Amino acid sequence: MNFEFSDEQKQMGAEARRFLAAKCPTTAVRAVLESAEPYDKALWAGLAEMGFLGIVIPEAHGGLGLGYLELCVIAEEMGRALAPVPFSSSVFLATEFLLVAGSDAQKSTWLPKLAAGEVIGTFAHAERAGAVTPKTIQLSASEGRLTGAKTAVADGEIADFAIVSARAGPGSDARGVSLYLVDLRQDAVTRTTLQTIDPSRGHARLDFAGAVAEPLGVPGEGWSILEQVFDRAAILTAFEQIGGADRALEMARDYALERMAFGRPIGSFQAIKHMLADMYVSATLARSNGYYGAWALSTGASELAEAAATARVSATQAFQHCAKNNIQVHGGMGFTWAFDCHLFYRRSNLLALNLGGQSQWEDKLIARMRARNTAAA
Amino acid sequence: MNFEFSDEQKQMGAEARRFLAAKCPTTAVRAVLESAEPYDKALWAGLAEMGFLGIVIPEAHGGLGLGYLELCVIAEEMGRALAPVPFSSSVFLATEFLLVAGSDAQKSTWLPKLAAGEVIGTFAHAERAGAVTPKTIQLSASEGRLTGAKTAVADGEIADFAIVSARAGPGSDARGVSLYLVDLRQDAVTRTTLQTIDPSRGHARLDFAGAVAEPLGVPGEGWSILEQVFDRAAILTAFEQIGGADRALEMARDYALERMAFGRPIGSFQAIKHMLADMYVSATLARSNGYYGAWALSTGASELAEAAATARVSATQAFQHCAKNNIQVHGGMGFTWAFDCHLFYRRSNLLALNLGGQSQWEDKLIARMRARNTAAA
Amino acid sequence: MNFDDTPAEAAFRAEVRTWIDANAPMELKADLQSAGFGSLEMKGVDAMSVSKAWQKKKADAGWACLHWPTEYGGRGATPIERVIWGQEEGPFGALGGVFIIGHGMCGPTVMAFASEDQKRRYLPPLAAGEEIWCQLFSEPAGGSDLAGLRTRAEPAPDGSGDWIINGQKIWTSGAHYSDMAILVTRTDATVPKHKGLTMFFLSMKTPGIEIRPIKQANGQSGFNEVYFTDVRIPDAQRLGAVGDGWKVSLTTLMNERLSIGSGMSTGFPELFELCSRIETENGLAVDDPAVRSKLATWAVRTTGLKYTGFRALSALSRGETPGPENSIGKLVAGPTMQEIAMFAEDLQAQAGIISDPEIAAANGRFQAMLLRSPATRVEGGTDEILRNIIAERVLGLPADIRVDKDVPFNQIPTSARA
Amino acid sequence: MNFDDTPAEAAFRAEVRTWIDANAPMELKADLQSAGFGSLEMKGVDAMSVSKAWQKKKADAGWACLHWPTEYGGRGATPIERVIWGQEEGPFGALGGVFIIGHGMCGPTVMAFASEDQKRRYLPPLAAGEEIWCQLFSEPAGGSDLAGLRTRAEPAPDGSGDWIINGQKIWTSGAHYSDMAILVTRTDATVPKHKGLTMFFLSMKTPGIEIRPIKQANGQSGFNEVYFTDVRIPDAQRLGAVGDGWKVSLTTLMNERLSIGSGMSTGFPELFELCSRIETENGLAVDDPAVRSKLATWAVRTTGLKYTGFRALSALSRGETPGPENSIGKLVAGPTMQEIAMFAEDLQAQAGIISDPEIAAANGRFQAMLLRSPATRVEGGTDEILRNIIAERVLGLPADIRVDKDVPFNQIPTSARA
Repeated sequence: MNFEFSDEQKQMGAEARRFLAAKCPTTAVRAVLESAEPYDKALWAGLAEMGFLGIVIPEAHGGLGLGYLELCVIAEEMGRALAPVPFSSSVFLATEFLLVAGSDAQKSTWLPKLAAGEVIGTFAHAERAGAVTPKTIQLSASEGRLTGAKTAVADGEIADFAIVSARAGPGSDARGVSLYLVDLRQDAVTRTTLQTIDPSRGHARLDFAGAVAEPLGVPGEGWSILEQVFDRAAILTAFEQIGGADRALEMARDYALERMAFGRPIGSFQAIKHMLADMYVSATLARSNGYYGAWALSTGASELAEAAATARVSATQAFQHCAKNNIQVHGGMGFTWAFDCHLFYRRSNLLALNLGGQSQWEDKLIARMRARNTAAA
Repeated sequence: MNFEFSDEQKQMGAEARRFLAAKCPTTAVRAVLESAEPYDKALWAGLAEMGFLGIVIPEAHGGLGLGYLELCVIAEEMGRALAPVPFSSSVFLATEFLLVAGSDAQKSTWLPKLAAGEVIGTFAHAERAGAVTPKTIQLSASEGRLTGAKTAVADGEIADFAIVSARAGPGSDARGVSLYLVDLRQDAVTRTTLQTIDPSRGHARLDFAGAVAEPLGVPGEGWSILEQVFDRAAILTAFEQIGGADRALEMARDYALERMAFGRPIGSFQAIKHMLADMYVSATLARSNGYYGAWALSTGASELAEAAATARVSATQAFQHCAKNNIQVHGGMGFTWAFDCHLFYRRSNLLALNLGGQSQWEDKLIARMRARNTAAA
Repeated sequence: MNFDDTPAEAAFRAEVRTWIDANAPMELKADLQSAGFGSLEMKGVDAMSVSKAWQKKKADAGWACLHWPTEYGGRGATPIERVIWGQEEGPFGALGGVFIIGHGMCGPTVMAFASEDQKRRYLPPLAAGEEIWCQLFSEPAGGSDLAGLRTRAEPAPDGSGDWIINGQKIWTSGAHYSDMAILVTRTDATVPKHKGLTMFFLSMKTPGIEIRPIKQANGQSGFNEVYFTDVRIPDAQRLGAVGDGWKVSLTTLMNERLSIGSGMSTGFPELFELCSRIETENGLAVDDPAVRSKLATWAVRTTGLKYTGFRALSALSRGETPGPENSIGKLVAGPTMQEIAMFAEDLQAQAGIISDPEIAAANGRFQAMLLRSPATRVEGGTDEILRNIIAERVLGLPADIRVDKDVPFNQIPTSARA
Repeated sequence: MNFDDTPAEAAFRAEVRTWIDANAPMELKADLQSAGFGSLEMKGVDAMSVSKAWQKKKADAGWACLHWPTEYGGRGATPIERVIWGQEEGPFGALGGVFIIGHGMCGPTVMAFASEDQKRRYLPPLAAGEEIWCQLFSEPAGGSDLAGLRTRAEPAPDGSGDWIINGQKIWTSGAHYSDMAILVTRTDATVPKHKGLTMFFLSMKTPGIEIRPIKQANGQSGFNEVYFTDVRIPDAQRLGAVGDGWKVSLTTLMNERLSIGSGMSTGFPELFELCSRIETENGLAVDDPAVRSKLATWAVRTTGLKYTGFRALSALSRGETPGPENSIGKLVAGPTMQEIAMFAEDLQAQAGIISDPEIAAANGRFQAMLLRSPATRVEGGTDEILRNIIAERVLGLPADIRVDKDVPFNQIPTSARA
């Protein structure tokens, strides 16, 4: 039994933590939150230099050629630091789409630049409020050109290219959905910055007016590819959430030890102690479930889809729980702009939605358990 | 605004409480729980004498001819006392079925005897584990005779007659369900006592082997009639639950004041204080929602169906919550047979199921809200 | 059991309705009805001036501070009449937001402790909205522990009998637009904390007062910090005896706006409306069993609060004092609102992050609710303090163990490291 | 990151498996696998005698109390070897139920505090299941407050040095079938409560001991009350110094059965199985979105506990001490089991009340779970005590305020009315 990261992997995490402590204090997060700056360019360059943008990209394509366990460890640190950079868009999504479904040419073109941080990639998917289902994909693809709009695109303001889900023919089912790789630096693409619940991460609406696009993966298999990539991204995001949950718990614990009321630390009141104990429980379960996801992702186990939903549901619950109650432990001060609590609260709610909501993942988890049990029977 | 019981109604409740305190201490509940005795006959006779078995039965049929508000007040006291008698079967169900759908002859035959406590009536409905839906009703009716079985029939061991849901023809939809009134004192009916989670209330399986039966209400309208009666019974049962919840909360509060640990009453620890505060919240919301149900039932308002589901969902939550945490406040002693906590826990879980589970009522509540909103739009 | 007015109530309601129909600023009604969380925004008008205008109109016609005596600007109305007024005023009640603290907390305190001359001078303009009051209570070091305040009031060295104030207050609603304030200070740090406090009232224009708005986590600024540097207050503006400030404060706190019957919002009707329009993977959200189960839980909490309010109203209508059941309001509504906001976001999925009211579903109401709801669970008593209050005052459980009881204030530990 | 054994672990596992396959009572396997809540019932066999037979067989072959030194009847095995044994023993481990207290708590205490002669006399038969031990700790007046015990040990008046015991214990598992016991008593009531305690061991056949079974709320009787009337214990059977009983008790409590990796049951797999067979109004339960949402919540708690256990096992495998994360086990599993039981009943609707295993769905498992689960949330530490432990020992928060600290035991209030 060796259900733990290796010493080397832990060391890599410690290194990332030191780096982020220096380059990404919460003042750096606030700098993006409070300005029109869409991301922290210096931090992004630093991450590229550390090699963190190409951890799983093969060395032949300019990456480190390491595994997903290493990426999980880094993801946790990014989450802990609330890093205001397009890491999840470029690394969890764009890179994974290319690795899962990209042609050799596409890989050769984009992976080295992604690894070097020279380009930023993202995924453009939702078109309206509500669960994104095959029938809601209405952006149309015709003769290599895309027409329509995508909303809530992470890093849509700054991405150089995007993977875009589109419908190539009539109908409304999953088989009609294909994926396209689109260079966003063309006139037929209009970007509109969106105001969101977490301005420390930029989002935009993208309008495509006959934008040139090339297919990614087999046409008609778009939905199946994106489900695969979402599963992988869900595990990586779970580590981001685990990092955030842990930090929110620590903040709350530290404040409870320091803040005095009625002549004693508020952390000596059972109401606060038990709230923190419950946060610890959530964070611990999320971490353990995350490890299960990391194992499945790193080994390509057949349990991957189920493990992804497990990690996702648990991590979303934990980060939302810890971030919410971190404010509560801080009382009125926790609701000031000056305190950092709201940064975690905002991020926890952003990450709860960016790959589809908790309800959808709950449903997926049980559907997948059911499929496994049926197969086993 | 007069959203409160009248002084006369409250006085009737106080009278019932005094009566039950004298005639139905928890030792009386235990006497039924621990023996083969299916109910407390002396208490039942006493209730009949007080007139409580015929509160809403018209005076012409031997009842008190009072309203549902009076019955709600009495139901609360019955719940508080955990009265081990067939009150809900006879009064909330059998009587209501007769009032809603009985012929004049049926009313004349049975209502006076119900009011006097000379007969016990009940409703036989479920045939198997799982939500009772029209298609699960398979007991067949043919030429005035019933063949099949019903399970979990409250007071099935002692009831003199039952209203029985049955299917008169082929098919599996609601329109094929009709109701029958069956005298259970015939050879074609076999009763088998069932072991349940709350032996202080008797339940049985009833097997019908061509039992003679007469229709109740219009054939084919059985499902619609029973939904109406369930709504009425849900409100009355909600008051039983409210009474039980209040008593469980009081027990927990009293124990928390009295029990010492670490040199002080356990009720001075925030963990216990806040648990009790949350129980108070549940009980208060349930009472207020119950009042809404009582108003709707007593006025026959168009909101009755929605109010019934509201009262039911809230009261089930409150009684289960209070009974469960009453044990927790009592600690190890709360889990002994000798302490009364388990009596309330058992009853709370019995009442949560006897008219269908919480999930079903939640679904009904929103379906009914939706229907109202659609109608209003 | 019914929801009907008594004949007297019905007559009063008719009178109110007639006057409001004839006098209320109907042109603002639509904007007031859709006002969001924590801010009153109306296109093309200044919220403060229309608020003051409406209050003045009410006062001139005898409809301001209904339950106050007429000689101080009120109407001498019964509690139930005041509730009926509130029901009929409806959305226009939002125009009273800036006066709530003054009418609900400062006014009653002045009424109880000021001299007759002072009452006749200050209460009528307070009722008429001509002078706005705020309360200077909370401090950085004392959140839930209100009595742990440190702002000092010391006798002026010139022997005038005046007091000199130094210190800092926080979470003061409306300090920046207030004319007057009540202020609780520490006049003796050598006695236990509840015993060394003294209350004053003062003009917010007094030299030495500095007001700084607090930016909240959701970006709004409804509260302020207020700093005092050698602020001088005449002894005549003392409310109650020296050292009696805690008792006077309790008068203020117990006079919090009678929220009975108004019902705290949980956001449920708005969520239900959203669910009637948005789709999940199982079709329309309101028809999705998973959604229904959650909706039902919140529905019964919402109706439970509503009918709890009706029970309290009924007590008022009978001339009785409502029971303690109203203490559950914010404790239920606050967390429910937060749960509802999170679930509404969940239903919107990826696009749920968009907070721009022009684009987001339901005009961004749920995103605003998400960002505002943590404050609801803290302001005016945290969830934890409210549970303590229910446990102690309603259920009769013992108070928390008090390590600072009987300890001179200046010897109470102020740091965990001390 | 993998779930594989190291080569040494794999070799050990193979050895264990071979021995178990050749020696375990295979005829009991099916009954053991379906054993329910809180009772070990096997048709046609006496649970105690098969338990003792299996334990003796294990001891004879060197498989009893693996981590104990060989000279006391153990094997000197590593912690991870002990876990591997447990995994391979599987359902037969249930036969060890009656020995858990003795092996897990009494044995280590005897090992730490008894004389060498006593250890050689008592530990081997304890390991071999020839003598069963129980622990006499809890008392009616001290539940969560374990140190508040009142059973007195006084020097015998005859000057023999013996001790005379009077008082009452409660919640003693297996007192009625135990041969020996460890007992904590109060030898000095004039000092603070943790300081006046003394530990002994004794034969349960000692005159003056009376055992009464406690009937539990679910009708079972796994616990006892034990009364002491002038029970005499030689001073040689004292464990640790006079007045050191609390320290000795902590040794016992910290040696609670290493539950790591075994995982506490939440009832989730059984619920999932039920949902694959039972119908709601929306079809098969497992396909009902409302059911799925609830299942998902419990699923991730269940897997979370499982993988938390795996993390601890990995630490053991590396020769490290597992971290504090295992303290969450019962706190998560207990309430989850209760929620699951209630929901399983809800799915069964009206027929969910039937508890007869011959008739009820899933052999009445959920009805038994419903009635048993409240105990899980209390026994061995209430949910509230567990939260305190996590808050204090894991998160480093301060202990509760202790009003009885430094107070002589006989002056601690024993009644709220005092």
